[in-house]
Amino acid sequence: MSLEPQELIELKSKIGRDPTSTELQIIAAEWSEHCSYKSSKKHLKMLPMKGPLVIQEKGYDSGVLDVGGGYVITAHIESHNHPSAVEPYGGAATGVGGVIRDILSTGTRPIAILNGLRFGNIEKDQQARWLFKNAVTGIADYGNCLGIPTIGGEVEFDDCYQNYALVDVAAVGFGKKENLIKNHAKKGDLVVLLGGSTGRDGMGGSQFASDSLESEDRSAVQIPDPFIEKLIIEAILEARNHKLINAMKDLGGGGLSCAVSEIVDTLEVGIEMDVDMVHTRESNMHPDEIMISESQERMLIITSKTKLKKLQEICKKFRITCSVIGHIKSDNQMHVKKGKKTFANLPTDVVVNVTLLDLPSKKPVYLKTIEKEKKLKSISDYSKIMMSFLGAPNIASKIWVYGQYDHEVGIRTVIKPGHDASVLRLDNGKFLSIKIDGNPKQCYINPREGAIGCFEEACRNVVCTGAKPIGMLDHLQFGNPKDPEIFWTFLESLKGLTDFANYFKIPCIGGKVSLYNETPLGSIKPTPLIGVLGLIDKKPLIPQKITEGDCLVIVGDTKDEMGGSEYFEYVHKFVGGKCPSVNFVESKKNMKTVLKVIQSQLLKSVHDCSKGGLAVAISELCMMNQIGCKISLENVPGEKLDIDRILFSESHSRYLLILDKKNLKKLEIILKKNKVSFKLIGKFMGDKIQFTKGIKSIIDLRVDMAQKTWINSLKDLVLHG
Amino acid sequence: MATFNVQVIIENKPGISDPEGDTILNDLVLKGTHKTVSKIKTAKMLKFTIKEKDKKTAESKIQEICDELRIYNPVVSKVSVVVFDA
Amino acid sequence: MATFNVQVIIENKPGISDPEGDTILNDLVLKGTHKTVSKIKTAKMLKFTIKEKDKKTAESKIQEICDELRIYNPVVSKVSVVVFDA
Amino acid sequence: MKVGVVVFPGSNCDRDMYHVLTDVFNLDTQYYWHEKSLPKNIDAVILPGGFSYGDRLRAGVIAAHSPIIKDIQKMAEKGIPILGVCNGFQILVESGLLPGVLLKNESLNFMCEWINLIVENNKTPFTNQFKLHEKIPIPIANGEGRYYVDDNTLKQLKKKNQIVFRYSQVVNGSSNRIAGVCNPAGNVVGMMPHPERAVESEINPVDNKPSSLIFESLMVKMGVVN
Ligand SMILES: Nc1ncnc2c1ncn2[C@@H]1O[C@H](COP(=O)(O)OP(=O)(O)O)[C@@H](O)[C@H]1O
Ligand SMILES: [Mg+2]
Repeated sequence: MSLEPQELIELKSKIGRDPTSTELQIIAAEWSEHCSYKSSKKHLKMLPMKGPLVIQEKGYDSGVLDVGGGYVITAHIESHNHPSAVEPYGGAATGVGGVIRDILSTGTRPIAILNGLRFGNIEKDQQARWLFKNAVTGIADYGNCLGIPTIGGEVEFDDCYQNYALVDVAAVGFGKKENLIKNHAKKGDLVVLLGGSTGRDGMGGSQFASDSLESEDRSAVQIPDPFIEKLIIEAILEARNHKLINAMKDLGGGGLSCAVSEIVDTLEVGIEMDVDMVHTRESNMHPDEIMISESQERMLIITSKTKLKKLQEICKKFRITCSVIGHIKSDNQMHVKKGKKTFANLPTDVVVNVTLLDLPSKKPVYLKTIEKEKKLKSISDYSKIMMSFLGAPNIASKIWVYGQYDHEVGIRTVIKPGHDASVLRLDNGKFLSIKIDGNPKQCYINPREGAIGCFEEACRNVVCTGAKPIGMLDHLQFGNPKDPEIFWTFLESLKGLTDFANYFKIPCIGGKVSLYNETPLGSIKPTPLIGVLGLIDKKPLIPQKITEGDCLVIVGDTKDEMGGSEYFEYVHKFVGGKCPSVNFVESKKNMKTVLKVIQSQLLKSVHDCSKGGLAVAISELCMMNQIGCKISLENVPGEKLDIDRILFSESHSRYLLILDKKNLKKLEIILKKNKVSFKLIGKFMGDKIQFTKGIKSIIDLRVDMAQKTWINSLKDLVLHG
Repeated sequence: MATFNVQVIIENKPGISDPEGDTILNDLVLKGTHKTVSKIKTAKMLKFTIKEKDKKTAESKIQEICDELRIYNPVVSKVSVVVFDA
Repeated sequence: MATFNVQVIIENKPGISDPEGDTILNDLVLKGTHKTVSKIKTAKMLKFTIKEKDKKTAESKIQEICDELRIYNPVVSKVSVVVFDA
Repeated sequence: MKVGVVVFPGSNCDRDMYHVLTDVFNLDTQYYWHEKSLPKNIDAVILPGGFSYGDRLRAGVIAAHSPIIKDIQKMAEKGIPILGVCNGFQILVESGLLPGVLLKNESLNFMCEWINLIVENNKTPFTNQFKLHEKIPIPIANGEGRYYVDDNTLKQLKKKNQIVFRYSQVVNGSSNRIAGVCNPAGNVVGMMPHPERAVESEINPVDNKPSSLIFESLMVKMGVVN
């Protein structure tokens, strides 16, 4: 752990003396990129954070939305990339644990987990397979043990993540508004550390997350203990019910240093704490180590003296340790002692306020030519291509993943993983729909349009269930920000997201920035990940079984936008071409109209059209429902395009509507009235997926064969190479 | 060529916590009548049957397998290999 | 009183299948270049630290713990106990 | 009628079970922490799913040593209906109240999916409303759900009609596709699948009626309904 030379000078001038070693450690942790957001903070302010449903309280680590009837939803997203890249099982598991504690710290019960996973090429690379397999097991073992359903997510493989892993976890909490912790503290209140013991594992993790992986600081690995996390959840919720918690914060990156300084600064008080009171795992830990250890499964609670006994009783019941490590003072100082001896005594505002950077940015050179297309080999047999495409790791069903996650515990999961967004029922009679999406292939080609695309895709998924988007979570993952070209891609993505959020009035309720994601091959592609939460007031659209004779209508135009498409990259090994872009006006119109037709109950189901294009989206419907479909490509609305473009373009704002034939007329009336571009393009029947253009057959596949490949290919790859 | 039994023990490196061992100790053993136990560590064991020309080759082969195939993750675990005559 | 390290190995009884061992063998080891391995069996190991007056007592105490507390499930597993001086 | 839901450290389907018993079936339900004792006048006891003690050492084994198990043993002898679901089943097995053992699934993975059960014994307090061989669509969610008994015990189980549920197809490698068993008296039943996840149509993608019969059977047995 170290400070940059100029940061050390700054620190000295702020406190007017040389810092002690403990002070240096505390500052290095808190001023690290991971904790301080020093490179990104200035710019993140551009995202709209307010909205009619957003509840803003001081000291919350997760976003809070009022969903009516006296209830709130909380949500947050985090990543655990560096640890997962060296220890995928423990790294991914503790990633789940970390974000769960963010949810818990507001006083709400965690009710759902989502995960976004990225690895190298699992077809070629055994290391990528190993990372993937163990990260999934890590998430499964942790979430399943907690009894919090992992209800959705996404998985993607790309060469840019070679020997690396992105493991993003989002979590949702639910509770009564009146039970939210209103963080407050007054002089004499007690500061209690609760949960797992503090050890040397995970030393310097936040620094580690901000360094590139080359140094491979392997001591920064944390061992997951989901059992103790489960007990912490129950103990804290019971303490909440007894109103024993004045203020609360989870321990994450930077350990005690960050948790203590941040909470005390937010509450505008001071603290005096004694490291000897911290329950440690190993003897002889130095105060520096205790202050920066990132041992998992710990929470910090501020309580009143009179409430301590009851809090201790609750901890005892759940067999977890709690230690009073200090008390609140009114002097705005962070005073760290060991017994009588002072090891650090810093003004809290110095600790938490790093000088924000305004890093230079420059448009990357590669972007000048990337949208130019090269001549591709022509395809003679689309059926054959389609069959192997359905088994491509990025297209294949992710059932091998979500089948290992308990996605039903808590008995809220109305729409289970395997469709578009997942839907939970809430105690106020409403429903919450949620999905996370990313697309580094498109973000690489056009960081702005790519990021907007992820946002729109997540919205689309939520809309498919009948939900109106009410909040967004963003997770911005990039390489080294000191490289102006990388920083430019960061800014472009952020601006795109901001524009979309403003236009659609979807507030950003939380997010995270992860920088310095570097692999032996260089920086990762820009990988923003967007989570969208949607609310359904009445009834979600639960996909009904598609049967013989049902109609398939597409809403939205298909355009010549093949850049970053799975087809270009997987089939033609070509990175480039025009990135799909979202037309805001059209996007809004389509969203609103689809929600309207869902409400009028004309549809059996709606599926969004995204990765792999129309060809994949329709095949998914067929395979999930085990029914064939006849599609006339000449009817697909949009520009006049070659066959491969109609099949595989990943243009946004497109929805596939499935309905009983008897509702077709009524549907067409609504769609026409709302002036959206749409067309009846197919009919479900038989047992074959058949794409035709005019009288020419383009693709002809047996559903059962296609399904076998699609369902099993990921599992086979992982288990048998 | 001879057949050997090889025991591979995979355990957490020193200093890395072992929540499972702690739970077995605190919630099972110490709750009973046996208070003389002070620590429990868990480990995983794999017993290989292998045909090689001698003990030494058997040992180095197994070590190779463990490293190459990532039977354990050296970041958190260590492995020890003991060869027995079958 | 002396301190002893006791290794407890819990493994399947003969005849009980071991899918994990089979999977490591077939999907990992035999897929690679190491064809001399013919069998892999998995087991679980617990390392106890115990204070008793002598080796024999340590061993019988641990055996008792294993039986009484069902450290292993006798329906499918057997246990072996080895005592080392600490 | 009073039903107890036993909560162990790490239980995580306790609240789901409680919700179903109270909100769906209107039963007088109470949680019992594993260190407490059960009242004499209780009419039925349910051990819910979850990961008691984090499934450490072996699913269910540590919880099987909880103080409350002694009470449960007494109730079992008295013929009071006792149901263990998932981890609850594992605990009943590890505490010797039910025969057999639950091993890691053959896939070696945790499995969360909907499967079909077949009712093999409709004489227990939890199955008396089923037709014999009736099919129940229901979800499983477990890592150690492979039921194992040796051939002799299996013969015994068949003879004494102790196999309560079977999977309609091979799911995890269980002996004889067994998904649930009972004690010889029939009042203690353990099952791996989760009926509490299948009784409300809102979250049941198939058909919620059959799973409800598990709870309705109990109510009939207790004379709450007929
Ligand atoms: N890592 C994962 N964890 C849980 N569910 C997943 C995961 N990856 C994909 N899924 C589920 O599989 C389905 C398809 O995912 P995806 O292909 O990302 O959908 P879409 O293309 O609609 O965004 C969704 O229901 C999603 O939640
Ligand atoms: Mg979708």
